Amino acid sequence: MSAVIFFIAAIGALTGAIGVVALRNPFYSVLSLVGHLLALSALFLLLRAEFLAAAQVIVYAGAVTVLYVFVVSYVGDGTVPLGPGGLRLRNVSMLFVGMLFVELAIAILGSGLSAIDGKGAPYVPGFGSPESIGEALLTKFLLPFELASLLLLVAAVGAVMLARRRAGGTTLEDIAYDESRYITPRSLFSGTMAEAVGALHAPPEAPRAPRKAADPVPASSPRAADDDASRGTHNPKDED
Amino acid sequence: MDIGWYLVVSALIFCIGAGGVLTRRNPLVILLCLELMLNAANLALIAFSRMHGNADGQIFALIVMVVAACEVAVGLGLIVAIFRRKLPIDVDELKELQG
Amino acid sequence: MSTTTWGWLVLAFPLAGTILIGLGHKRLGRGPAGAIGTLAILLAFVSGVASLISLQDHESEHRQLVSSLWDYAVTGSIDARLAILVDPLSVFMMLVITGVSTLIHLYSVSYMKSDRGNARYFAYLNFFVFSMLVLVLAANFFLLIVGWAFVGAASYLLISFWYRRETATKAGIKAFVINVVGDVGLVLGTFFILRHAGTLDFLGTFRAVEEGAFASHHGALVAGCLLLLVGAFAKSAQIPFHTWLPDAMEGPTPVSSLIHAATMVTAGVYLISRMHPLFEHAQAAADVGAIVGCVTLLVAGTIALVQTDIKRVIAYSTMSQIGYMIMGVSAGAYAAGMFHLLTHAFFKALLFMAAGSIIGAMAGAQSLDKMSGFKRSMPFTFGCFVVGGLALSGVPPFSGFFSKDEILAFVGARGDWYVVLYVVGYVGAFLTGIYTWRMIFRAFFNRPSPEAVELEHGHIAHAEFPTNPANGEREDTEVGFPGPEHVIAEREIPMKVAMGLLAVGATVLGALQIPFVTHVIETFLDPVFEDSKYNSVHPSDGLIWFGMILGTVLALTGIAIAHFIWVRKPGTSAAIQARFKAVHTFLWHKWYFDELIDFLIVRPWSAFGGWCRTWFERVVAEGLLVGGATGVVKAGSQAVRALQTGFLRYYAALLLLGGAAVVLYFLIQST
Amino acid sequence: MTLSILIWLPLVVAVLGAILGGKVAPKLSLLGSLVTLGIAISFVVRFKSGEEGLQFLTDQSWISTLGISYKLGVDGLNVVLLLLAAFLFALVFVYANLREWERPGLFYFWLGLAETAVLGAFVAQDLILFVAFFDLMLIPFYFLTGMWGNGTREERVRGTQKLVIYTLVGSLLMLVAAIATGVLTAEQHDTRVTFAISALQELPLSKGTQEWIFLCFAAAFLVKMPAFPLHGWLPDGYKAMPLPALGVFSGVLSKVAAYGFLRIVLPVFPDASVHFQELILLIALASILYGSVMAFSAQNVRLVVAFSSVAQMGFITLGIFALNEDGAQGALLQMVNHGLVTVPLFFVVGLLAARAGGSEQIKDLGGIAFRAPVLATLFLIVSLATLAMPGSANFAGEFLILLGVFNAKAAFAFVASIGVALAAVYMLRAFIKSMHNRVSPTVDSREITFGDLGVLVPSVVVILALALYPQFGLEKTEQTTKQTVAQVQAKTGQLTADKTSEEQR
Repeated sequence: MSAVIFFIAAIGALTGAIGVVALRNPFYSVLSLVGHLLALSALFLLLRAEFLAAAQVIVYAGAVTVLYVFVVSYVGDGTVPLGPGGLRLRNVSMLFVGMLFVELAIAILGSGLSAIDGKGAPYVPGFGSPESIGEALLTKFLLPFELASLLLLVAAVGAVMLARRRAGGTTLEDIAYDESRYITPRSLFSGTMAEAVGALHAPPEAPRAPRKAADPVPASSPRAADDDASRGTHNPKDED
Repeated sequence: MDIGWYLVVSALIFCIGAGGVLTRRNPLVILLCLELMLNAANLALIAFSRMHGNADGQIFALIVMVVAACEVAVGLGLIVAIFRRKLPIDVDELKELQG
Repeated sequence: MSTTTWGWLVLAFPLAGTILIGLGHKRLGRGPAGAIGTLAILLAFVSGVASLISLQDHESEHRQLVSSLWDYAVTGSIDARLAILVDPLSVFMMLVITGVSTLIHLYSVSYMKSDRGNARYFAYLNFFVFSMLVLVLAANFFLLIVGWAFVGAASYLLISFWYRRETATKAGIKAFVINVVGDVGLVLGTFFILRHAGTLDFLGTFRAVEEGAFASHHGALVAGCLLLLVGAFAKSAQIPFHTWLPDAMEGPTPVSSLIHAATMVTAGVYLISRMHPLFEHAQAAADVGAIVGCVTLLVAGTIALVQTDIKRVIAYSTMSQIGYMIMGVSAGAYAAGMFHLLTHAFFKALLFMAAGSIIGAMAGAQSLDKMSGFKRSMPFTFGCFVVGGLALSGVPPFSGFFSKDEILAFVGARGDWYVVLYVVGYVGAFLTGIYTWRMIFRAFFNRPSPEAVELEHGHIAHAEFPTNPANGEREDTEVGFPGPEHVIAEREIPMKVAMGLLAVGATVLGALQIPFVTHVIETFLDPVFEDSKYNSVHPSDGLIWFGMILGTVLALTGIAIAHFIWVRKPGTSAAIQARFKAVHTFLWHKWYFDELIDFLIVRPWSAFGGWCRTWFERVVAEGLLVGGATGVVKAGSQAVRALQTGFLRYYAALLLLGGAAVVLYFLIQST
Repeated sequence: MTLSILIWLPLVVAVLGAILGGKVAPKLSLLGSLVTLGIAISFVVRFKSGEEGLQFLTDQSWISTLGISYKLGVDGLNVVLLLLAAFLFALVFVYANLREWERPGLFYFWLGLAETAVLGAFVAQDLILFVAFFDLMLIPFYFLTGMWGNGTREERVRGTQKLVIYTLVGSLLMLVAAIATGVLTAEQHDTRVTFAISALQELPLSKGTQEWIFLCFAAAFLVKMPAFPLHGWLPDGYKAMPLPALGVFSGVLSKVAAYGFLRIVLPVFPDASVHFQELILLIALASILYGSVMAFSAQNVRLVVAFSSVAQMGFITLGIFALNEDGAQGALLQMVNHGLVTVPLFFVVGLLAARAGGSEQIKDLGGIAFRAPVLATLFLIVSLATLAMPGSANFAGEFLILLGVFNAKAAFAFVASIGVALAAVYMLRAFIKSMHNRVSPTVDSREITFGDLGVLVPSVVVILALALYPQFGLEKTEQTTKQTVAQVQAKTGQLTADKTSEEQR
């Protein structure tokens, strides 16, 4: 019986996985992932990981995929035509992935892990149950548990920071371009001996480069501003 | 069923996920493929946990799920930010960090 | 107070004067700086006299007193203490230095009164006296070298005192560098001596030499003494280290008078006398000293015959006279050498001061070609110049006569090949008469020059605008030039007093040591030189009489010839010049020593410097080595940069590949 | 009070300054450096001159599995250098306070880090710890030069790049050599791996091993000094560095390299030191001559001073590799002296440039002395000290160095003495061309300000004080120097004994 369930679930999981990779439309990919996750949770159940199976269904197949769906519907369904692309990896990566699988298979089947041929350790009632997991989390793995919660918090804050709307506009170009944030302006004599020794008597004709805080750059050259910024802070050519 | 079967399935899923990461150019789909790879790892962890009759592997898998959730949150945040800035949703176009 | 305390006080006064004037240079007006400076040296002179008196209280064999303040550098194999040695020789030098210095300070009070750098001048001058006293009072080689270099630095500062003149700064650096070469010689010589004597202390070294420390290292002693001679030659302007002295005349005239005539340049003579126990054991080195001194006196005398800059003529005469001294002390005539040092200090200082007075009357011009007929308008200066000239050319009964003849008599008494030196010495004496009186006749006789005429009418000539006498360049009148006013001895009491006292000294000092009559200096210095092996050398009575008569005759002949050429038949000199054009050119160019040194040393080094800067630095140091190292790093980073394509999936592939490789490694390991 | 407080205090202050920001950082850092100077003085006062071995020892296991310890200590070799470093850093902080800097918090942070690294390198008694501090020294200067440097962007980048890459290559060689020393010592003597210098000293390596390790160390130190022909980074690097950084770099960092020879190379690799003595002496000699020649033909005042440093470091190396007490004593004294003169010299260069419209070219200078007599006097004193005028402590140092070399290899002393004469040429040339002669049209001569006097006067006072009493340094260093050279001298003694016996045969 378990063998049958295993095969059904395994095939379901694999199909789902292939669907995720192969389907053109990201929306369908997400749906396929849901199927994959459900099948996977069945496998978890077979492995007596009841709590995890439940968590998988609720957290993953439920919450996370919903997030995906939101983003997909926000970003678009991927029908936007892609450019020519930079890398021709398809065939190579197929080959590579195949080789990886062979290697893993050898590792699993040929490595002489003695117990993998068996059904595993005898079943102890309560194994994988919420109680045992909870006890382990709050005793033996307290520190990782706390750290994981901290990580979640950081990720949540980070996601909000990333996706929030910037003040004053919706896109980068709309933000007032502030030169001083990227390039440190130097006055005529700054950075020279004159400054090092005579800053107290800075020559009056030395024009201090203007530090205009909000000086919108013409909309026609948003990328140019970007480029300037990158040149000011990092331009590999200068180091040649 | 023997634990070995589970591991083989896990390896297969992992390879499929890896293949997806390597071939797809939509960052959203790449994130999905990463999910696949993480889940493959989870499956292996749980299988080993079953094999040894030790629940530690399950804890490990749980933590991986937490990490995956974080990754989704940040990754999707990035995608939204990219979209906001009207940049192409294509990892091959986003290559400004080249040497 | 003990003798050494007086010795320390001699040092302390000039130093205090320097610091006081230096720190207060802004607040002190022109008067006070000069007063403080003169007073400080006068006090030092008084202390010197006091130490002389207290030294006489000691018995003659205990007249070498050492006093140490603190350990200066006592480590490893050196034992340098801050110590002074007070003995008759150093007291003698001390008195000459402070005595002449006092008078020259006094002279300077007037001479420099319109110079804006007045306070700086007196600070430097006091520093010089301090340095010179350190030199003569030093009780060990280390402190000697310190004093040696200090006087060099003071000399540099004073030569380039008028620092807006490029000629002055060039002369200054030249003098300093040649003196540093001398310092280096001294240092290396010290090493040779220290290695076997085991101490830097003079008395200890002499004791070690007597005890035979160099018995089996005679070569080291000779080498050491030769290197000491390099120091002595550089400081005393002996060939081939003499080229700085004529150029040093760029300094103010009192400076030439004090440093480049009376005191500093005689340091070499002092050094050889002080080191006589070493030189007497290193006969070869002593002979080198005698020969070089002899050559110098002749060469300098010939050059002085044709130069037209009045100060330079006196400078060459100084070289020549120091040649006598060096020759004398190298040959063993210590007391005579020191005696000549004393008399020379007086008459040469006097000559320079008189020259300064004429230069004042000439509104700064120094060329003999322009001077003439000052006899009537400047009687005092003329008188002083004549006294100095008579003493210099060795006419009895002036002081120079006795001291020069004593040296030559001693050298003659050494016999052997020293006779050559003796003969050359008298040739030099003959030349001295000619060139000295050439100066006097040209400057004071004949038809008065416009300046002299103006002076007769009661005005000192002033140039339209001040110029640098060396190259005729217009002066930068802000600072660093001799000042707008000109002074002559006839109108300045301090100058008159100083010159008058020196003139008296130049006349009567010979009385200290008249053959067969007095032996003041010899007796006084005897405790220092009693161990000399030349004490047994005594010129015979006949030699002494012969020398005195010959000297008188040669000097008078020289004067007569000069009179004939420049007064009786004024055209003669031009005729001789035309006749012996090659000789004149050769002497005019000072035997081409400057050109030779330039060609042999200066040019190669600057060419080497240029080559290093333009080629080696660029190609090897920066190009090959730095370029190589940074090039490798850059090439490496260039290669690694190619890996950073910016394609996310490419990175992912590399990541997976790496992971797979790790797995593969473990797979292979496990089988 | 332990040494740890001394070396980490500047960093703590620097971090505080960086956090508190621009208004507080300058004053705080200055205060911190003064306190550090006070602590350093307290160490020097408490230091017992005649005693053997390390004092104020701190010895804790740091990475026990690798045998690396956190071992600090003071003895004759570093006690005076410690004081020198603290003093010069205090001077530099005073100087930096008189100027305004962009992003002051960061600027003072890097300077503070540099001080910690330098002090750490001086007191480290563990090879790896020394290497760590030695490499840490470089990091602040990368930023200081890159961000606050002089000249155009290209010049700054070029200078920084040369400085960092070139000296880093040397440092890496040293790291390799240091690890090899520890590991191979353990291997050859069959003991546990240790990097404590005192322990390594007791367990000499075989001669062949010593030799290549010696070369690696020598390369690192000679680049840092820098010595001919490894000085290629110097002109661009020095020109690009801002003055405070330049002051400490030339004044202190180069001394760490020379100190490394005395602390590590001579005691730990005595055979190799004897074997390569003549090679290093030749390099030192070449540095002296080349540095001098470059200094008197350089057209830029800063480079005159820079190349004079090359020559001076040549003298120091010469003294160290005389391999006798005189030479080593002289070298140590000269390290202090050179540090004391080079910092004020570079400040004077800055002051001159400020009066010549920012130009450091010799041809743009001239005639400043009249309106700035105090500046001229101070410059003159420092110049005379630099050219080792007798009466200065520099002369005492050079005298000892030359005497040491003279007793070891007389010919080298003779050639080296040419450098003494050349020093007079280049220093006086720089002095005259800037202070004397006619006033250059671009020069605005004005007197030194009171603030700047606060930098120059203390250094000149210390120079004068040391000139009067160099024994102050010599007596502190004597005991340890004697020990350090004793082991090497034993080898030299063997060699000469062999030679004489050969000759006798």
